Amino acid sequence: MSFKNILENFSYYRRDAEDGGHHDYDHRFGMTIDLDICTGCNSCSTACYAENNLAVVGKERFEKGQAMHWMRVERYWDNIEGDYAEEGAKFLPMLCQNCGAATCEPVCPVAATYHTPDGLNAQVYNRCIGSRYCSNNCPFRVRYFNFWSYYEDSWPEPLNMQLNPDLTVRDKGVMEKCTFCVQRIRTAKDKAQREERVMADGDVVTACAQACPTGAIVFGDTMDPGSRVSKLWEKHQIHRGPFLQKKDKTNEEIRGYRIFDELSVDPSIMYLERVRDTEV
Amino acid sequence: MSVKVNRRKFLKMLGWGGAGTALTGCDLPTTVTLEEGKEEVVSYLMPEEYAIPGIGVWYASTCTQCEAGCGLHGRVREGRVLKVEGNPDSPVNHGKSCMMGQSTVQAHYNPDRITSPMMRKGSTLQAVSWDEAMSALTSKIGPDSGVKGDRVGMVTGTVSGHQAVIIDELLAQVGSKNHYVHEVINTSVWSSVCRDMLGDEMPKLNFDKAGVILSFGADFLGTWISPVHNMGEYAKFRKGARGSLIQVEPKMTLTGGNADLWVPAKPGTEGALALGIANFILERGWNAVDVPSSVGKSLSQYTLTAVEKVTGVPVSKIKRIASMLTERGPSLVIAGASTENHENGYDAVASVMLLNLVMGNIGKTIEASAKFPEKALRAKQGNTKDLLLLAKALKDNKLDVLFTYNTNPAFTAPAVLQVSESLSGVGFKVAFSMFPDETTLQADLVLPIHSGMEDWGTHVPAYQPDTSSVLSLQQPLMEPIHKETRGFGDIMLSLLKLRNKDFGKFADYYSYLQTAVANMPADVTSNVEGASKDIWTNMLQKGIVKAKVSTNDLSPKLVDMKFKVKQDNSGYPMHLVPSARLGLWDGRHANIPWLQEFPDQIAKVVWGSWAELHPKKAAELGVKNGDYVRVTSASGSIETQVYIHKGIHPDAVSVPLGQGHDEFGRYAKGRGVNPLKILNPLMERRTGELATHATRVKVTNAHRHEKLVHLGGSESQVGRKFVKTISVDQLRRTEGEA
Amino acid sequence: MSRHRLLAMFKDFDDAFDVVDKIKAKEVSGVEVDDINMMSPIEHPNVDEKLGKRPINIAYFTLAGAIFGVTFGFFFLSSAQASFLVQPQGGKPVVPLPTNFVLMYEMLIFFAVWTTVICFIFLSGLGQKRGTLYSEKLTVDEIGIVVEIDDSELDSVKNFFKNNKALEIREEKV
Amino acid sequence: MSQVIEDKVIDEKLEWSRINADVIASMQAPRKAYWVTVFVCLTMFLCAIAAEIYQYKMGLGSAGLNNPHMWDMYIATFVFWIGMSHAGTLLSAILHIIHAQWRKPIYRFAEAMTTFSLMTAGFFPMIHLGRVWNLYWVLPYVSDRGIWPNFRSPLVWDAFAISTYLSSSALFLFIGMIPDMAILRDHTTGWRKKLYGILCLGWRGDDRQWRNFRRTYMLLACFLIPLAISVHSIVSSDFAMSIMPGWHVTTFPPYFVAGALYSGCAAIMTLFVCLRYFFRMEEYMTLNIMEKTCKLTFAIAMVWTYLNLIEFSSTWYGHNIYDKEVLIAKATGPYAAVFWTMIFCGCVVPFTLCFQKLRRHMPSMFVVSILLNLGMYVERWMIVAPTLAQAHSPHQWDVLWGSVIQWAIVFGSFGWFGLLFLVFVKLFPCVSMYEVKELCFHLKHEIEEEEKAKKHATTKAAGKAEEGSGRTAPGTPGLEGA
Repeated sequence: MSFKNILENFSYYRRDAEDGGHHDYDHRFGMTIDLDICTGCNSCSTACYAENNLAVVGKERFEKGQAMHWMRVERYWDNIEGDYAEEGAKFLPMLCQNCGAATCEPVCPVAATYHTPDGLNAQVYNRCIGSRYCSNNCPFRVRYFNFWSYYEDSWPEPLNMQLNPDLTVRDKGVMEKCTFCVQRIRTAKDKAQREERVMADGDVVTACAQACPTGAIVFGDTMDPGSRVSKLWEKHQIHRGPFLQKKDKTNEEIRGYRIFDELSVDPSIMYLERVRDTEV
Repeated sequence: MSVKVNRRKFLKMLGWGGAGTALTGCDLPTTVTLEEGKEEVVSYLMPEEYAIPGIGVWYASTCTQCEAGCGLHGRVREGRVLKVEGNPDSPVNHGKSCMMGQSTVQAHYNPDRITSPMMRKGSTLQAVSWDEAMSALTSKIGPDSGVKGDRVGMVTGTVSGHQAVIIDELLAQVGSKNHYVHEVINTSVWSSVCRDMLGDEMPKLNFDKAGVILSFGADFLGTWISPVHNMGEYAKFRKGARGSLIQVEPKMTLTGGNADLWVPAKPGTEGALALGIANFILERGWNAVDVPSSVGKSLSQYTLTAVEKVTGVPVSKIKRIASMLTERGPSLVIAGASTENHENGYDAVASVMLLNLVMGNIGKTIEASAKFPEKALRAKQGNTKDLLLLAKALKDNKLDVLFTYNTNPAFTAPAVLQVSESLSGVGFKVAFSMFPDETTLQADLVLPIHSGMEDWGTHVPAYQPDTSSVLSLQQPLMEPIHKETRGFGDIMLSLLKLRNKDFGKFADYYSYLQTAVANMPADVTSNVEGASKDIWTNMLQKGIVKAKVSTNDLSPKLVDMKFKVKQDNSGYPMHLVPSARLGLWDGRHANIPWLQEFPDQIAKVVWGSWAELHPKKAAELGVKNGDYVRVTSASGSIETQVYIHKGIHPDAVSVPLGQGHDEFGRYAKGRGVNPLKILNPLMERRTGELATHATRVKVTNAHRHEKLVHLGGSESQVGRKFVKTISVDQLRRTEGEA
Repeated sequence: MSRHRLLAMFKDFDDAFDVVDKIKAKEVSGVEVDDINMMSPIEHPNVDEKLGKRPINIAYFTLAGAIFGVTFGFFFLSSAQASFLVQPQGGKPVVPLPTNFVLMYEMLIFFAVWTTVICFIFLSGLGQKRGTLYSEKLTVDEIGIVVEIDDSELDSVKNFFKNNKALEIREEKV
Repeated sequence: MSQVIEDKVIDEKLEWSRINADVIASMQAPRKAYWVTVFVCLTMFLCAIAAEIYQYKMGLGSAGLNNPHMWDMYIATFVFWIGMSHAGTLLSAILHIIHAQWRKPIYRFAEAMTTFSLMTAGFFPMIHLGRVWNLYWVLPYVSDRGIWPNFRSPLVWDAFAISTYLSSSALFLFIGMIPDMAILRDHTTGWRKKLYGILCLGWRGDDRQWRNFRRTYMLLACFLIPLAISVHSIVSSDFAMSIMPGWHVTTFPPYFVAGALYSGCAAIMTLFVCLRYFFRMEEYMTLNIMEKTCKLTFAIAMVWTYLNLIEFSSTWYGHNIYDKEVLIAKATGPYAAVFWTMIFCGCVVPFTLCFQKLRRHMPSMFVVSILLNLGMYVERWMIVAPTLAQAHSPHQWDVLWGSVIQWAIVFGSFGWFGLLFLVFVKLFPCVSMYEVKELCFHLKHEIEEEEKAKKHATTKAAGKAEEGSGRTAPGTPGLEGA
């Protein structure tokens, strides 16, 4: 709270996303999900439950729409001409996109959700007062609110022994969402620090990416040009930045896309379009 | 920059409070004793001595959730196993895992596990001490109990490795041959066809080498043979040249959901379709291997039009499939549940296999498997034939003593077989069980066994996906959580000791295993990878041993095919499809809250049963999503909600397996319905399997509505670009062949 | 020498104003228009014309309050933000002026209003005891005129009021 | 504006002493209906308390909220009450500045309404919080951890705006009451005398006090108008600042302000009828005043309707498919019935105000005003719910009708408001006595003028001039403006 600070750095404090934003990122973790080889088998979702202490809410609350699946596999039927779904179903693993210009962040009255230098869109449970504005402002609807004290009946003895001590069990009134397994990132960072090296690609694997039987999910640091993710982003011409992206003429139709890119939220997850053999 | 904010600054500000996610999982205090602001940070963050966050250690083991025998790594922290992940060294799952594998922990920590031995006193089961239990056991089946021969029976799920060995040993001691190996989700028809036509009952399938896969109801991504392995292969198959998948089945399975072309053939006519395709291929002379004229002749009756009439699959489509098989080859044609489990299932699968022979896939996409050298350790695969035999034996009162382990016939047997009723006729029923399921609660003596993460064991996957054969070790990941549970092996050993002194020298199953593994034949032990270490240590570390074995090529036999579709004249117009799904499986996982909460992959329904209907049929019945319908067969009826979608044949109604438990703990009990209960006792003619998909039913509107509890508001993307589908040629244009 | 304070009550404004005019016209000695303090149940619109302009200074304080509010607002907000750097969110700058303007605006009004009210209480001499001379009729419909005079003029002034239809006269020693 | 009336705003021959007497009497002996209402409100309020306790214990799931519907009726009700608060202060201030004399008999309870509906509205952001006990984290206090609220968040703006608005309008109300407090001090006995003695801050009514009083009142009025407008604009930005279809609308601030005035006027009409009946105020709250209020309401209703049309058409012709979907869904989807209710109550019902017969028939005015209020409540809900029900992600589409708990708390808020208001009118004069006196005085004056002066036109001009200067140069009053 010193004037000196403001006067000296004012111009710096006025930087927004267009001119690089305020953060000097250490990492910007991102993901690629290939919808062509995603089979919609739910393994990612299960792994997420196991890793992140997600509550099982039971039938009644599920019916109310109060389930807590950070990683949900959406299934769509559409444009089915004819009597049968001949092209099969459309599966979409949907999780928090950890947007670079996240719409949930500016609206939180208490700054409980903020952007970390790792490029994560972090949710600070202890700071959250549960105004739920963030969720209302999330076009992906991937933020989940603790409408009840789920822990009371989600882990009857001895199920609670399975809870991951690396992160908290949330009580009622708190917003929560996918964190890109921040606890794993933290562990990997500390490991790297102890071994006095920089984090390498593959040091961090989120629970979902680890479990995915087809390897449809690739996780990594989009700032590290060597990582698998950034190679894929490069190949598919998806770049960081909150602005709608044009692909170059040479290869306009390449598969990569980010959902709701037109909303300029800079999602950290690139999806690869699903492919179907139309000749069949 | 002077005002650069980093995690430390932020933590200083928010402190432990703010650390909600920002700090979760910092694994050593060293990470927070920092250069700047050390004091504050430490004062906030340095926890008490006892609370220093620990480090997870990973141990290798084997998944027991289904028969595939995937290798696992279990993360153990502070003596608790927290999470399991696939074992990268295992050739079965290459470090991956499915939802059931992940849920092992919830089976292990399940609140409804049986925690002490129970004995039937009067009509009720009462907790007793192990001594009491064992003495009862001794008196009933000990050497001087007089129990001998075939009046002792043992019913288990698929068993392999040394558990199979000691089971055999015990039955041998008693002099009984009654080992019923029962699985509802099985591939026994497929296996017998493979045995007869290829000379290898579990041939190795190279999905990745195939250019096009034609699957007749084989849900290889979900429930067929070795799902996790298949999914890995499937990924390879999709990448690179990107093969195409054609799925023929009455009800869309997970595999069907991923197919490029999903073809609903009239239930029970898949064989005709296969032969029709074969015939067309022969006519066009597209066949890769010559076919004896006799075969050709018998095929010639399956003209396109005739086949269309029978199967309801339009000629154009049949032609396209045929040409795909030719152009996109090498192809792979497989058959699964909805094709096998009919009265003429064998013929159907044989017809399918014929396609493989005709297209010359043998040796390309279908190869001989690497059998595990030591026969005794190989998997005894479960089937439903044994269920029928068991039912008969029970009815005729042929059994005095019955052991049940790792299976639940009282739940899976159709009601008409009256298994649970006639069980009471058995003098002494011993259940090795973790959970109070239907069968267990009928036993006279219940022996609580260790969970898959507390017990020792070895597993030889029935399906050997590699050129070298694998033996996978199941080792405890933690101390037993309940004092009163014991390992299955240990109990069996103590039973063996009663009759065979040779086993006296083994203190417990662990020591038995150690010796047994060490004494395995040379062709196993000599080929251990990492030869520096002895085989046992190697197994403990890697979780597996691979045995290089020489495989002889398959010997395809072309026999001439006949496939008759049974004409139905009963009053039951519809086909019941008791579909299995990755998750609840055959119902053995219904007590795992996670698996109840995860939606079915296709219908997305949770925590209950439903009946899938085609929109047309629904319109006829005048039902909409959530309405109740009554599904009635000759042997009973069930009532459940409908889910309507275009992934099912109009003549079929599909009710998933898994629900409808009368017992089995808080999460499963009294939830949904069990389609197996209303099956007619029809047999597959050649193999004697239970024809689970042959039952005809009629569906009526029950005029009752409830909100269908399922995931997802709109079923359509309403023009959003969530999942965009492009054509293969666009893919090739943009990304090239590989 | 000691002084007296007089309160004369009148039926309505007209009578009261006549008296005021007369005093202006120096018909009675010892009383100046400026000493007159007029009490009434409502405020007569022309009272200023009669009694002459008298100062009202509230507006200045209000202005001061407003200016303080807006400047304080700006520095408070931006310095708070500048010291809480995790705040830059959704790609927004640390000190986002447009949003701060909104809050500055609110603060402007907040401080302005409060200063106004507080100053009103002081400037209008509320809560200060100025003599016990008061009649409850003042809050019904009668008008009161209070003057302060030397004892010497006491009687003459009283008479003056009496003659100009004062309904009642109260007096007290200062 | 009061030239074209056939009956007077108020009978100027009213004895001032009677004015005092009547008002004081009203505070002591209301009709039985008053007590009935008090009882009803109390019970509603208690139900809400019970519901809130349960919700506090169980979590917000008990309100039936779910993933897409993170907000529901709580926020709608919040906006409704904020809106309600606008008529009082805003009207009173505006009318004061333009010297509309007829405001005088009714502005007191209007302002009271403002204050109390604000106090009601204030509850809802708290009730809807997941962790109420950490509410204070929204306030910008200096914390040892250097944490601040997020000044970007419209919710924080709300906190600022509402506290400013609440305190300011409360002060406005209080300042306006000081002279009446003095009257009450002089003419009541017992505890009331003591109470008012303190509250009137020793008001004596000497010219110095009056002078400063007038200036202060004017200044406050000048501040309150922009404040009131800003407050509702800020509330609207709770929605307008988001990216949700149907919320992200540029015309929201004026739309909300108009809606606010609308519902406020409707509420004034309701209370007007009630008070007039409860306290036998026929002589003060005259039909003439009612008519004026009605006309005002009608005007605002039309403005609101117009803004609706703007919003719809801009959405319709805009290229944002999401907005369009939401709009269409509103009119045709599951919420259609509610939506059309809103259109009917908000755009059609006000036309009844065109008929003098109705305007002067209290019971029907009561009904009409209730309908208008209903319409405005529904409007707020139609802003919140449909958007959440059908936002960007179709997978999360869902229709929600609030749970019992939610309804109980919403109804209870009306009880709470009613309670506060009824207690207020029992304790304080709901009609401003000194200003009614002024009103009579001015009317009388006016009439005399008209009688004696035949150079009517010139005085009028002069009056206008004076009025015009009245704002800039205080001291020259604008009574002719009446």
